[in-house]
Amino acid sequence: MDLSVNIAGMKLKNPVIAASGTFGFGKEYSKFFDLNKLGGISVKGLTLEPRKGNEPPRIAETPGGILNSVGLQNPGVHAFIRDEIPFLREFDTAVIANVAGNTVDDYRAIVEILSDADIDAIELNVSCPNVKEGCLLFGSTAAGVFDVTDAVRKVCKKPLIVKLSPNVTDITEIARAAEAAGADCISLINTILGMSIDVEKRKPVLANVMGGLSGPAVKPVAVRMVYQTAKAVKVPIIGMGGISNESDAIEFMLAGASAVMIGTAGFVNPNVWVDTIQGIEEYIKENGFDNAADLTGALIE
Amino acid sequence: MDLSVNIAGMKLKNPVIAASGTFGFGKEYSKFFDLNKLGGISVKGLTLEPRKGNEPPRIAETPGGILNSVGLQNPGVHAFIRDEIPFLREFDTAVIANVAGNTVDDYRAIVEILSDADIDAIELNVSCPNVKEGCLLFGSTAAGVFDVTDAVRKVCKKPLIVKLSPNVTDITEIARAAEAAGADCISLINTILGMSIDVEKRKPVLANVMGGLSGPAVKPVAVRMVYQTAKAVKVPIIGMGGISNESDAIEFMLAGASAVMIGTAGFVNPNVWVDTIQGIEEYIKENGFDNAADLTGALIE
Amino acid sequence: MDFRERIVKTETLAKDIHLIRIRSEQITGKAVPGQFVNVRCSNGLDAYLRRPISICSVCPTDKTFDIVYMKRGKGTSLLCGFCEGDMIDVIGPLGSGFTMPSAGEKIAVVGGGIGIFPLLYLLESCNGVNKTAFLGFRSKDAVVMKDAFEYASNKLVVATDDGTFGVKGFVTKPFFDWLNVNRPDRVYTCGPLPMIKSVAEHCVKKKIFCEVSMEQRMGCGIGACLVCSCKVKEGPDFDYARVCKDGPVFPAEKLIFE
Amino acid sequence: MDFRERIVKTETLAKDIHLIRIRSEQITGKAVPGQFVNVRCSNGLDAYLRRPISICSVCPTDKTFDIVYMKRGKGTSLLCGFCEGDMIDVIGPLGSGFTMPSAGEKIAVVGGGIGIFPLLYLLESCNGVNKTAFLGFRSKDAVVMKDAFEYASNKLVVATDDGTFGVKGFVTKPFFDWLNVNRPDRVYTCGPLPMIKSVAEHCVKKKIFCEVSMEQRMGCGIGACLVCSCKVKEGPDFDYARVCKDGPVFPAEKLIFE
Ligand SMILES: Cc1cc2nc3c(=O)[nH]c(=O)nc-3n(C[C@H](O)[C@H](O)[C@H](O)COP(=O)(O)OP(=O)(O)OC[C@H]3O[C@@H](n4cnc5c(N)ncnc54)[C@H](O)[C@@H]3O)c2cc1C
Ligand SMILES: Cc1cc2nc3c(=O)[nH]c(=O)nc-3n(C[C@H](O)[C@H](O)[C@H](O)COP(=O)(O)OP(=O)(O)OC[C@H]3O[C@@H](n4cnc5c(N)ncnc54)[C@H](O)[C@@H]3O)c2cc1C
Ligand SMILES: Cc1cc2nc3c(=O)[nH]c(=O)nc-3n(C[C@H](O)[C@H](O)[C@H](O)COP(=O)(O)O)c2cc1C
Ligand SMILES: Cc1cc2nc3c(=O)[nH]c(=O)nc-3n(C[C@H](O)[C@H](O)[C@H](O)COP(=O)(O)O)c2cc1C
Ligand code: FES
Ligand code: FES
Repeated sequence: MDLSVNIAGMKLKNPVIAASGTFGFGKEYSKFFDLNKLGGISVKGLTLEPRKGNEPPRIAETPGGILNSVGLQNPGVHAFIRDEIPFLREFDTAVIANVAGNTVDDYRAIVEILSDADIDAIELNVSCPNVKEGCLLFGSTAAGVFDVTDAVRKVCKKPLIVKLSPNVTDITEIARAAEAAGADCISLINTILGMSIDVEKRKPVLANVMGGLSGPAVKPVAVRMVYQTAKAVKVPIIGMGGISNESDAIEFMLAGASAVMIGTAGFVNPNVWVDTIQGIEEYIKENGFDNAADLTGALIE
Repeated sequence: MDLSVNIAGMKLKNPVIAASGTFGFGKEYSKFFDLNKLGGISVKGLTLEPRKGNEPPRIAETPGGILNSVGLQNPGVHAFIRDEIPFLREFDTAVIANVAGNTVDDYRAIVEILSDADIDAIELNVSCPNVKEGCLLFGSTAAGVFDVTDAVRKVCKKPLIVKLSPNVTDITEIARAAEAAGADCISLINTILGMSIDVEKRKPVLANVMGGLSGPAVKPVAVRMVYQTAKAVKVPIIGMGGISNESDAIEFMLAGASAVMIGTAGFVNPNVWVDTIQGIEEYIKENGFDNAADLTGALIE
Repeated sequence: MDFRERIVKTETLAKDIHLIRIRSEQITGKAVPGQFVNVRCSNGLDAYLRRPISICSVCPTDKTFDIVYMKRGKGTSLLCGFCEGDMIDVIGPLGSGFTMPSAGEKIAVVGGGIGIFPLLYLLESCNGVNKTAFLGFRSKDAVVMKDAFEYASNKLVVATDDGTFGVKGFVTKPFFDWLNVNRPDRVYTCGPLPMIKSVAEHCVKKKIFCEVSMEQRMGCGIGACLVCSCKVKEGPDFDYARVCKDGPVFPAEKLIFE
Repeated sequence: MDFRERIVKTETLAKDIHLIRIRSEQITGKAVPGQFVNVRCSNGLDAYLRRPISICSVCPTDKTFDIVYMKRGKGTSLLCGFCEGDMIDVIGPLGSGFTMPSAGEKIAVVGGGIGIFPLLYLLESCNGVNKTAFLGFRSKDAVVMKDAFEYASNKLVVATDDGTFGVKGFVTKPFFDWLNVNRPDRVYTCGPLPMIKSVAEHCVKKKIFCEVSMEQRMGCGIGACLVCSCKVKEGPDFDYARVCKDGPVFPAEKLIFE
């Protein structure tokens, strides 16, 4: 039995990847389990310059999920290359650089830099709802996604994953734009814009007022978007949004994802990634599949 | 202390309304509590002709929520007027007729009929995700919402509520279109399109594959949309999506809603509407407000 | 209205089959065979919806009723955590019951798996009737409530798929054999779709009165939300009935099986 | 890694203040004063995130540690349901601890409300030190662990906002009075923002070593997600530190209070 999957020229030893922004640069979780076990790690969203992020509180608990408004706090791409890649490279797991910017030039510049760095793929975050400029603005329209992807594609020497926002009317239109502009792979969903109010204080819980919803609550929306996107594009899909166990991960793969990312659930169960990998292996055995890749799109309709 | 609220020329005795499609035509819940206690009842979505609805299974449980794919099963507007209004009128509560159609003509025809019926307001459902034609198609674009609302407005002699879909990139644009076309009030959110897969059977749980997500899971998205909409339009707003208790209801009112609707939570707690009304009353007392209407938009920012 | 009632007993009947006995004046005072209760399995978001479970037996003296459930998914797993003395949130009785046989009639019940439970309450509620019960289980380990069914019927036939107890094979086999030499006034059936379908079609063909208890995923459980549909004949056409309110018991000849 | 540990004792210390004693070789073997554990309050979706709770006391002989929490919202309400013998899912010890005083030094701790708990563990861990403890509570009913603090310190001053116990008013008052005639080597503080802010600013002004334990809403609790920010000085500018990993204990002079 083979758990490995091939996505956009990358070979992952299994289909489970740590989702960007929930896993830092891997150091913290490396104390909980062996990072060699992971299919891959998508690092915290990187920008050209360091960013401080938004004011706290940056997290609110909601029914079956959380809202976050970190706002891309990160040390900048140069510090990432200098300080973080060496550690990540101690492990045999794919390293995916998640990148964001305010302008198309930002995106191009950072991708140019990362193209020469020791990483396996670049994940274009055009979907962060927690920053005032750029990012989600690009991700909200097909034209915006096309423009960023197209500009980046020209300078990108690594497999290019475009990460989509669920805050759109028609995800397939956006996915097709990313594909047309040369994305090798599409990942989705980023967080859904939400808000939570503390009725005793009569104030928004988040200093930033709004934030991005993730965790189990969003899973049905995410599965639906993966399903729709898989029917709309030919490039492989990395599915995410609320995955907490193998059964959730398999839902995404049956819906059409070639791999999955897990984020929020790790806050509750720091072993969620390895537990999920093991659970997928068992499901494959018990359900007569030969390998993980066969799960992709194996929905009976 | 006064719990009543005025919306679009209607006076509701309190801000709590039963959400369309979850409360039938009131008969069933009337065995659980006195319908006189409700601010209002929005009845099951009506179409010109009777509709059978979609194939079962029509419901799936998801983390903190449910997916439904009823698909507007209803006896048609004529049977509603003949068989249901008399019963509803036994109670002193506002009766809101929720209507849907495949074409602009459908909407106009049904609103014309209902304009002469003994109801208090019409709620235009341009946001049902569970039918193949019409409905959500109109609700997905500002132009679509404008056209339906505009056509209906011309024949509508009742207060006109337009119910918006959350499955859009920019809710404010849609809300402004409804307002511009003459809506007296905006209600939101309808369900979010989602999907759930049974991994043992490898099949979608819903026969219809996709369905609409409601219940606590969607609350942060709904509160956010109410908040954004309240800043974008002048007409009053009825907020809903995942309300399970007074605290949730107050979140929506602080975010800008003048009244709220509750649906899914009633499946779990058939007393949710009356419990919520009572809870709002207590909150008003304890927090130094004079009346329910003062809660609207009372968020401290 | 408060739906919380006291659990007076819990018992494990077989692997993954558990009984909960609940004291409720409200429910025992109204229940009829074939009805169900809608149970809240947690106080929070886990297993958010209520679970429909048939009323399996009623003791009017103690004002208690029993539900018996199979541990399957999230909700029924949480039910396993309930203990004697705990309060449980149950709405009921819900739905329409079986048409009760008249004294002197001859009836048969055909149940499979978790479908047997509402049939016990039916049998227990009609004395003076000639009652034959056909029960099907997966295998010996899954056989439950044999004594209760034996006591409540004139004749009990048990079948197991693997032959480890009673007759080997599906329970429809001994039932149809019996039907070849007996003509009951009424047949009642509840259980897996293939079983109830074949029982229903057989009875309809032979013009024997037959009622079927159906299952469907539910929302409100009281008839308001229209999610629990089941296809029924409506003149030359079909319609969707509500399992929770119009059913769960339907006349066999009304049902459209697919 | 398995984070489930056995609860060996639960106790209610005052209205809405409860203690849980947990046996854990793993945690007791590593913990230092000022650290916390991240507790799972349910197995499901209710109170989905873990709750950070300070380690309040450690017994190395029994390999147990205590947490004391105030019942406030969903998570802490669920914690009240845990009993002796239950397993509880706790990750820890997490965060950075207090800088321990050296033998012979003179220290003061200033705690308010639920902020007092990590200070007890600190006091209990530094013998040979001259320790004065200042504790503030809302009122007499809320005073907890007085004996333990008395035992662990050389001098204990308790203040209540309403004067129903000890000194009347905020605890900062007796502390600042004391500070006028004493110069401690180190001050440690934890509690409501206005209190820790005023203690910290006072100490910084007087150039007294002061460490503050901060609170913030958390996601991962281990430093990976960057949600638990707290504003700290970074040269002429500011930066956001992680309360869960860089803290919860910070040097007073690094903090920017707003
Ligand atoms: C009228 C009626 C009477 C029933 N009586 C009994 C009984 O006496 N004993 C018994 O063991 N079971 C009975 N069932 C089936 C029982 O409702 C399901 O086994 C139970 O809901 C499964 O819940 P779960 O949380 O374990 O499974 P999950 O798979 O976690 O449930 C997920 C959702 O699907 C629904 N669901 C799953 N399976 C079924 C099903 N077979 N029928 C209806 N809804 C389902 C659940 O209610 C829930 O909403 C009855 C069902 C109906 C409709
Ligand atoms: C490092 C640290 C140590 C702590 N030590 C203790 C202690 O020893 N005893 C004690 O009683 N309390 C302590 N707290 C506070 C405790 O974490 C909160 O009281 C608790 O999280 C409230 O949870 P809830 O479910 O009752 O409230 P809810 O309002 O339902 O919680 C909702 C969300 O907000 C978070 N939250 C709410 N209040 C706080 C808060 N004050 N700090 C951080 N997160 C919060 C919750 O963790 C949760 O994610 C500590 C907090 C931190 C950060
Ligand atoms: C605290 C937090 C920070 C995040 N930061 C990023 C980020 O920097 N870049 C990005 O593309 N996505 C980011 N995300 C989104 C996740 O990668 C993921 O798309 C989303 O959380 C849904 O998956 P989940 O439900 O498994 O968490 C963040 C999510 C969380 C919760
Ligand atoms: C079973 C079901 C049927 C519904 N039918 C309708 C409908 O006919 N018309 C409509 O406008 N909304 C319908 N809705 C949407 C609800 O009115 C409401 O907008 C949504 O469920 C969010 O609120 P809630 O989370 O309180 O349920 C339906 C929802 C459910 C769950
Ligand atoms: S479950 Fe709502 S109508 Fe049957
Ligand atoms: S809670 Fe995740 S970094 Fe602190």
